[in-house]
Amino acid sequence: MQKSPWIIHYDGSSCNGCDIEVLAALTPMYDVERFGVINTGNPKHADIFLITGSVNEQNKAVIKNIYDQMPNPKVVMAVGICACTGGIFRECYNVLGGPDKVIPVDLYVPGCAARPESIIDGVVKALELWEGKRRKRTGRESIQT
Amino acid sequence: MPFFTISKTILRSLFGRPATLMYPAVPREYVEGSRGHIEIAVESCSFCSLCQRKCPTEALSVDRETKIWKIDRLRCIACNFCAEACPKKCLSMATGYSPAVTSPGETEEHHA
Amino acid sequence: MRTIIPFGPQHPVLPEPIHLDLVVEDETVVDVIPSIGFIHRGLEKLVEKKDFQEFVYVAERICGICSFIHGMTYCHGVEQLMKIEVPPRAHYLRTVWSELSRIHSHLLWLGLIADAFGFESLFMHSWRLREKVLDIIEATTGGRVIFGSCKIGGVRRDIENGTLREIAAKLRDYAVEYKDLGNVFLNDLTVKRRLCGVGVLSGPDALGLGSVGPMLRASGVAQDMRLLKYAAYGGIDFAPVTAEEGDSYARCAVRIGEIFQSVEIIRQCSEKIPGGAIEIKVTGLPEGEFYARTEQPRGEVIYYIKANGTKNLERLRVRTPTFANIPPMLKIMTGCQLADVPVLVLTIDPCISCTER
Amino acid sequence: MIESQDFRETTPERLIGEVQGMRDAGYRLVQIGATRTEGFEINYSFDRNLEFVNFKIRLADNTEAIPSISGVYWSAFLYENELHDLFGLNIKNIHIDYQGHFYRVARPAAFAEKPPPPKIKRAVKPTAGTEVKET
Amino acid sequence: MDTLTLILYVAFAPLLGGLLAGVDRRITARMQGRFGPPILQPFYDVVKLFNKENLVVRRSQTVYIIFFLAFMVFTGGIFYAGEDLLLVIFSLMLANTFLVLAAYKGSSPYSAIGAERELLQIMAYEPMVLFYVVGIYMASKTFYIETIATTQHPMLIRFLPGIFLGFLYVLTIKLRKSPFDLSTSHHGHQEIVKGITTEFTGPSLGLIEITHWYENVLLLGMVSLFFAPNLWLGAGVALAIYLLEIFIDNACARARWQFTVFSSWVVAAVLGFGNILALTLFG
Ligand code: SF4
Ligand code: SF4
Ligand code: SF4
Ligand code: SF4
Ligand code: SF4
Ligand code: SF4
Ligand code: SF4
Ligand code: SF4
Repeated sequence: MQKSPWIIHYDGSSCNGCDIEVLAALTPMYDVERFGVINTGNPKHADIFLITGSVNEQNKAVIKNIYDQMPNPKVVMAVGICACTGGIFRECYNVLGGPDKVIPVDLYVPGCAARPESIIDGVVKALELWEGKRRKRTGRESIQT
Repeated sequence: MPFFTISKTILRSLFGRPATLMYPAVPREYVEGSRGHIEIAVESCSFCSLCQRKCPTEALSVDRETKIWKIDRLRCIACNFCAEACPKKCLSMATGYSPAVTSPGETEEHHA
Repeated sequence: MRTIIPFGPQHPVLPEPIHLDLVVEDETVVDVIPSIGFIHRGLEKLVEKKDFQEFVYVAERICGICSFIHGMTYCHGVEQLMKIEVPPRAHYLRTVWSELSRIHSHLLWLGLIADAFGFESLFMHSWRLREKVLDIIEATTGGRVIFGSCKIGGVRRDIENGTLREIAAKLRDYAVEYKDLGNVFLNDLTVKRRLCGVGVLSGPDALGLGSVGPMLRASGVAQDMRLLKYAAYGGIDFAPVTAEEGDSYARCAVRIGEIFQSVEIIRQCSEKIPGGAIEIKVTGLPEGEFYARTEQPRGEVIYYIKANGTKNLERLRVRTPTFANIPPMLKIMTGCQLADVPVLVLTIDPCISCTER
Repeated sequence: MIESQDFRETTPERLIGEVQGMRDAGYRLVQIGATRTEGFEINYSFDRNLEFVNFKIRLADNTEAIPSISGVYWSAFLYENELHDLFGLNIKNIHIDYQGHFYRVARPAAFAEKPPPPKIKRAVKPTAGTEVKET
Repeated sequence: MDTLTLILYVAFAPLLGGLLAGVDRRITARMQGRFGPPILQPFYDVVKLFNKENLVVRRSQTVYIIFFLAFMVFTGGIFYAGEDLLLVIFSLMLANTFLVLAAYKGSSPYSAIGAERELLQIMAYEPMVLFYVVGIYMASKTFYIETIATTQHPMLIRFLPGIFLGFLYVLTIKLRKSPFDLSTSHHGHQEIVKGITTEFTGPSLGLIEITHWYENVLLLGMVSLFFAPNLWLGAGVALAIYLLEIFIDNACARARWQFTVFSSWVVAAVLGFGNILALTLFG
């Protein structure tokens, strides 16, 4: 099992609600660092791309760019209703929808705002997906941890 | 002392118990009334589609003919508006969120 | 050496995507060029698709930090247009929730600014304390960030008087910890070195550049929209918290002062709250135009509501505090040190999602 | 209680003079915003110690030139760029003019479009998937 | 101190360094009121990194990183083999230079600023490190670590209290601890993301991590040298110092580079030079 998920968090057109919950998941009450999570802020160091909020004209390129900069294997996690489907803003003229309009999304975490518990569950699930992708990529069991 | 003013707090934390809730090893107990997900007692639903019309995100769809009530969990913002609108009071807000899924997938259907 | 450093839109813990091109000479910032639009959703236009009652849910999601105050301001505006007399109990409940928002928002900000000057443990402890406020919020509204407890004509949930007094007592206990935390922010030498004299904005400048909220009050201008006596603020005893220096330290001090002020306001509410209904039935449709102004944690927010007697409003415009605070931010950033950029960006307590809507 | 709302009418020609007057009287620029009506309305709001004043300009359409007030209130450039990008208003001489790149939006000047007639009832439609409706 | 310790160092320093890093993260978390990651987390991280793709901007980057590691192992090796202290100091500096070079090759503004700041940090701590060498020499009359460590003489720290304190001050910089975590820190920080390490991915980043473990063990060895010939006491004190550094890390805001450089120089001048002056006059 992957034990060291490093996360990059990008906030699309969200309301902040999910972002602060993502941050809250890092803080003492929830402390996702228990699972080895580090919020790196640097796509080149990241394993999990965590997106909150929907995609619009302007951040489309940013999301694509971050995704491309991340080395394989990588998992994309859409957190919150906005990132899953566009949510309550789906009908806004400037909202294209969830990030799955631009990049492949591996995991959808619902909630408005997504609770830190949901985010933790999501991260745990993302780890399994990551491990699967790694196996596929290297075709071998992990160098033993 | 103007240096290390935080010492008391961090030393107390170091030797005390961490504030971490240890989820998921310890399951979370949600307070009563916490808005998590919508549940339906479909046997009392009259398929009047009022909930569908009220839902601000169009997460619900109700089909009177086939008697199917559907919800897309990835659209629901847990606002409780549908439950307030339902004349039959068969919708209710339960605690705890719906789980993460790996594909946008299908809506959840409830048949009468 | 002249370099252009992109700051954002994606940046660790910078909670939101604003993009600044910093033109840097060695470590000094000589120019700042902002560009926005990363979160623009165009939600003001959504009033054309959602009816005015349903729109409360959208208004709440303009921003997840002062979510409640957004919802309340929207309701306040529509109620004024429709001449709805909201029951006094609802007004008091709205006041309590507004102040709870303020406490959690300021604690959030304290954490972020601590992170901006590299004080990780202070960040963690601020957010640890914030969680306790969120617990109160969840117990009373059902949501941690999106309260969803306001509606046109009143509120959707009641808090019992006994519970309210318990909340006030709890907050009084927490205030002891807020004091410890405040002591670190206001007295620690390594912190003061990062805040004092950084980003000075004089009172007249602050007014001239249109800044609002703690940014304005930290420059010695005692302006606070709560003095307009919306919700129950008419019956509450309070005075705006101000500071004179106009630097980052002053802005920090103002926000810390406001946490204690909010605790006090909630105490007053718990004692003064009248009984009675919490909502009244809404009939009719809104018509006319109205500017609703309220005080968010970040400052004055404006809702311009124009209605033409149909179910859908004709126009909704939201001018959020961060939008008003961007020009002063650009001003204080020119000539600063690269290391001070995050501190300065954070001293306006930026919230981009409502800025761009 | 209802907050006092002071609405005054003005014209593009008189605008700069009025705004300068407010600045001299110590008012703070609160906001500039526009509304799509039959034509367009632009509101300039000011505040001095909670005393709220609002100037309104009415325009027949959005090609009419309006002078920028960013020479009087520097901070107005943000609002004016916003008006240009979202409403397509023609504001002259903004001192920092983004030339339409302040907001990059899917549909330029979307706010200048007339609102569609209100829908009576929403059509029943399947909600599966993340399909984004073309609006 | 001989080839045996050399081999022990090369084999076990990364284990010890990684373990220290793990304990560090756990204690830090506890100070912050959190539960914290597993003690073995740093190893998980590195293993993970070696499982990732290596995206490089320029190939020379990786070469520089390998040099960085090689020189660090060499430096630690000659230190623990009891060789010349002067050589240790200069090859340590050389190793760090490779990291800076690698970061400059990264060609992103963050890594360039990070590299620049790393140089400022080197500038800040170097005077004190030189005083350290001079002080140790004056107290023990030799540059040979083996001789320093094994000959019976009064404990060095009795002659070098100033140098000891000064060295602790710059140790905060070397261990990349707040308030002096300017060029990079364990967490990416707001000013420059991950600073000097921004442009490295996967295996290269893993190598940097391992190099830091070697370096930390070396630094703690340098601390324990103050307690020669009682090296066990020295090792104990070195660990205690490491805990103290964790505490400082959690109790300070990050300083600006100006403060870092000037305060280190003042400390070097007062404590370092003062101590040497005293030794010269009364020694
Ligand atoms: S899902 Fe809800 S809380 Fe999250 S960003 Fe969207 S509107 Fe905000
Ligand atoms: S409003 Fe209630 S009764 Fe009507 S369709 Fe919905 S769930 Fe069924
Ligand atoms: S809770 Fe709100 S969003 Fe969810 S189905 Fe009901 S009305 Fe729709
Ligand atoms: S509201 Fe009550 S009676 Fe009506 S359907 Fe629901 S459970 Fe049955
Ligand atoms: S899906 Fe259908 S069968 Fe299953 S519980 Fe719902 S209504 Fe009953
Ligand atoms: S100012 Fe910020 S916190 Fe407040 S409502 Fe707006 S976005 Fe939210
Ligand atoms: S500035 Fe906007 S995004 Fe930020 S908190 Fe305020 S409303 Fe929310
Ligand atoms: S120092 Fe702060 S901003 Fe930087 S990674 Fe850590 S938590 Fe994030």
